[in-house]
Amino acid sequence: MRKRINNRAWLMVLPVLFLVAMSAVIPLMTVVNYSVQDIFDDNNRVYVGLEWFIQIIRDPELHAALWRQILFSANVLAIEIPLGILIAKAMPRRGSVATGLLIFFAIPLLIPWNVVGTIWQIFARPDIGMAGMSLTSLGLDYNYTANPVDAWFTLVAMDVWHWTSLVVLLVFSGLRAIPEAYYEAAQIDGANRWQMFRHIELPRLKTVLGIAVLLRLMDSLMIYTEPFVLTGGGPGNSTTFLSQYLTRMAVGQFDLGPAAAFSLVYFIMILTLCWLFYSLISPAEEQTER
Amino acid sequence: MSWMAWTPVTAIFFTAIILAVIVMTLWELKSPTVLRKGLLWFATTRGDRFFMCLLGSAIIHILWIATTDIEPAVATLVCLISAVLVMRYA
Amino acid sequence: MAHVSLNNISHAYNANTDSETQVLTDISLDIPHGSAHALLGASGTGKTTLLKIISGLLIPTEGDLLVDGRRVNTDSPRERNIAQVFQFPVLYEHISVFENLAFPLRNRKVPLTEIHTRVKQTAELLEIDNLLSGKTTGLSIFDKQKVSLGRALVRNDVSAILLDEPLTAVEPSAKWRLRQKLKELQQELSLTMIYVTHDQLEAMTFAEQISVMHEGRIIQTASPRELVEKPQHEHVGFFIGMPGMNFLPTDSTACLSPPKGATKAGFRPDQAFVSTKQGHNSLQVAVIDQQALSTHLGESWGLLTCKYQDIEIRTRQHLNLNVGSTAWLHIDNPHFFRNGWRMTGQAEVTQGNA
Amino acid sequence: MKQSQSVVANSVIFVYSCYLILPLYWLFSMSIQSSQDITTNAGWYPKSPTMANFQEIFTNPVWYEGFLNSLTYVLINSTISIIVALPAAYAFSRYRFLGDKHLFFWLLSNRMAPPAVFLLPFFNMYSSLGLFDTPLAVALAHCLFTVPLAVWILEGFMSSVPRQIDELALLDGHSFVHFFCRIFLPLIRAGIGVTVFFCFMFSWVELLLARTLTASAAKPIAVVMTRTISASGIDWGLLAAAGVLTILPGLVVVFFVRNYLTRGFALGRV
Repeated sequence: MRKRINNRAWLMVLPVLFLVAMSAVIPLMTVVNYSVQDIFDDNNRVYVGLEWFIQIIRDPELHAALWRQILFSANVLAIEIPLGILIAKAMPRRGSVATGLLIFFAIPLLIPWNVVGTIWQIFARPDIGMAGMSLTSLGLDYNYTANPVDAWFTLVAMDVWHWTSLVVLLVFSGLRAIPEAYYEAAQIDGANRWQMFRHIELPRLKTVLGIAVLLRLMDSLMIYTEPFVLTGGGPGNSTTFLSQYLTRMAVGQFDLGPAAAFSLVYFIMILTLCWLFYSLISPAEEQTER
Repeated sequence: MSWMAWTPVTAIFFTAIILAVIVMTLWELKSPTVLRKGLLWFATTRGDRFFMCLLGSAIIHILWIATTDIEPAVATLVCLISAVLVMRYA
Repeated sequence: MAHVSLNNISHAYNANTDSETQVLTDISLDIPHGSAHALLGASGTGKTTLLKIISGLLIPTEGDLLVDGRRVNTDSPRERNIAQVFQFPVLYEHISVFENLAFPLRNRKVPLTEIHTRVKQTAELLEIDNLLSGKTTGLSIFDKQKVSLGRALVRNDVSAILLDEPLTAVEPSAKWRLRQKLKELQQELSLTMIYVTHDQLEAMTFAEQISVMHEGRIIQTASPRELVEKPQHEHVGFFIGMPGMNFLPTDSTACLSPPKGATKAGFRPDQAFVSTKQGHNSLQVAVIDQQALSTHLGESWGLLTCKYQDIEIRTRQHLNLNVGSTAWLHIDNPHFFRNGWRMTGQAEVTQGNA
Repeated sequence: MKQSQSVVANSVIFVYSCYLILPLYWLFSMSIQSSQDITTNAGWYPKSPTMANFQEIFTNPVWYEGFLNSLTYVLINSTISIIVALPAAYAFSRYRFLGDKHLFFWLLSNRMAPPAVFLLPFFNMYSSLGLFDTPLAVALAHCLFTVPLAVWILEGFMSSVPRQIDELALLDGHSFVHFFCRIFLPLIRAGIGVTVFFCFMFSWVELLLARTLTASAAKPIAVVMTRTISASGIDWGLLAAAGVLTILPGLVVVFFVRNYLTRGFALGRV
């Protein structure tokens, strides 16, 4: 059955439109305005054209932050997605044990992001943290506040701790939606475990996996609070990601113009990535009738 | 509204985009678009192609600034040409 | 194709625990090579469980399952070579119709050229060869079920094909076409087919032998005709036929001269008629409804409903009485039942000897 | 074969559970120790447990007001998000209209915008509106990503309700408003629960915008926590205790929607 065409439906969307216009369009326009001016105060500003963009786009520090960001997002996705699938598959499909595990797994998602940072700070510190103390007592020279590699590992471990559960919940709910008959048919067709995963589960998980990757990609590209609390971007600049860099510029140094230009470039990057991904995963679904 | 820090250039820029959106809407009302499969791997509507033009222009400008010292106005020209191509063939 | 036999199979979920629930009791069944067999019963009578046991998805807690005389109880579904068509079409949506048909063959490492010829043949047989290259999404349920059937037919070594209410989801207009196709293929290729359904019409038109299931037991296995004429159990009489059998307690119908020990007398709507004349062993009834089915030479034929004491009785006859009038019910050779089971002559049918 | 498989599965679950629980255990263990003990006498378990940290939080107004502030803006945000998202989600799930797909993607793209991008304009905008340092400002700012999310999730739930129900109800002579509130909303109450859960989640865990839009009066708990660093160093015990308390509201919410959680995820579509 097709949806009816009705342009009056716009009326129902208006409240959302108004609210999001307030909180997205006007600020975005403002960012564009800032990005082409050198602002001293409200009444004292100079039009500088694309100067800030040129400065920002060619900033080597920003390039470094961008590569770190890409490396981090790739790292995190490569770990969390397969791990999430593995755990979801290992979970019992129904019953109170499954519900209990779900609640338990959801805990990290509900902790304020700065508290996540705090937890890992406490957990990983070599002087008072459980992980830190254990690694040190094993004879490893571990100190995430001084050693960039250790900091990187800690950060990835933290993100995996924080977000794998999201993938687990998504994949689990996808698995649960697969009718039992599909497994029975495959068994009768003589499929082995891998073939069942490949031909029954994976195709049916396509949508949820798409959502999982999209969400994790977006959120990992925006990561700010957790590294801010855990490492403060250090040691050196080894864990300074794009958001840290931006916030430091905007709030720390109050460089409105460059910060705005950077914001726009940053936003366009994420938008492009997500749009590409979105158009990769959605077209098949568009026309299917249900 | 002074905190929004408008400048004539950005005002023109946004007016142009809003006008373009309005024109697209009227065009759509007059002759509804058809889903079309062009050079890309997925079918697009006229609105999709318009969006791709805008996003594409932004990216072309960014890459332009990142790689060359040539006047960015040339990039704008490149964008216009590519926009026509996208609207026609994508 | 093969000969499938079940010997004294019982099954309980959660066997040997507190929550043990018996779903199948003492099922014995013999399905010879190339026959069409139906399992008929209301939902929840264990038909699907029995099917799962045959296909190997469940291992019965008791009894033996033999395929061509070989005990296969613990063989995996793959080793048994049994195919199944489900209530709803189960297809692999991300691959083409061709690949769907080839899937069971690929899993068994059949050589590529043979896969091609077999898939082609099967598709022609089912008249879906024009769909082969397309995806399965977007096909009608009728075509989808044909593809699922094709997955069963494509394997030449398959011992039996199980059909679990395969027409449920199919569009009403296509139901009979698919049933026709099934029957045709079954006869043409002399396939062993086991067809599960709750629809007696489907079972009767499809199968040579029907097993009627009730509360986890098979209460009778017989040809469609025999089921109608000689129901072994009250439930068979009640379940088969449109409408089902009428029952009267024997203690209030002594005029029917029931044999010793009989508890109920049963008769089909066409084994009785109501008229205004009193016969020597007729019962006085009140006519409460008439439903015309056809008219012949100005007389209507149809179902007549009347009431004897509190029991409603239906007969198939001339409708020449007035609703609300009092009349006489004549019963012709009723069956007698004792504790549910039919008595033959003076001897009682022994339980389980169905 | 089945047996060995479930052993593998159980050990995967067990290892992951340990990984999740250990940092939480450590946080809890820290929260019932004094700072002194933590720095000088660290061990695998608290040697002299004390409730002093929690006592400090419950008696010091800066701390518990932080909690109240956070809860206030989270509640305002969830309410606004649900109210505006319901009609919009209905429109998306029931009708096609000019530009619907673009609008939907645009809404989603707001979820993709890094909050850092909007820091400055938000600060200026809410200052000029006189909303700076109020819970309402934070609530409205968080609508930026909770509203698109709410529309997205609710649309999924609404699409799973057959459209015939709408038509039947309207044929029966119910007015649209009556139908929507009395018939339709009860049908998707699971979806509303899940939506509240997500709005709560994203508003509760966010720090950057909340910190930028508040100064003193509306300071959320997360921000209070970042200021436990005093001249004598970080008060680890107090920090851990506050951390433990910030986990509790989330636990309460997830407990209430536990049965709908997977459905919410399964129905969310891109």
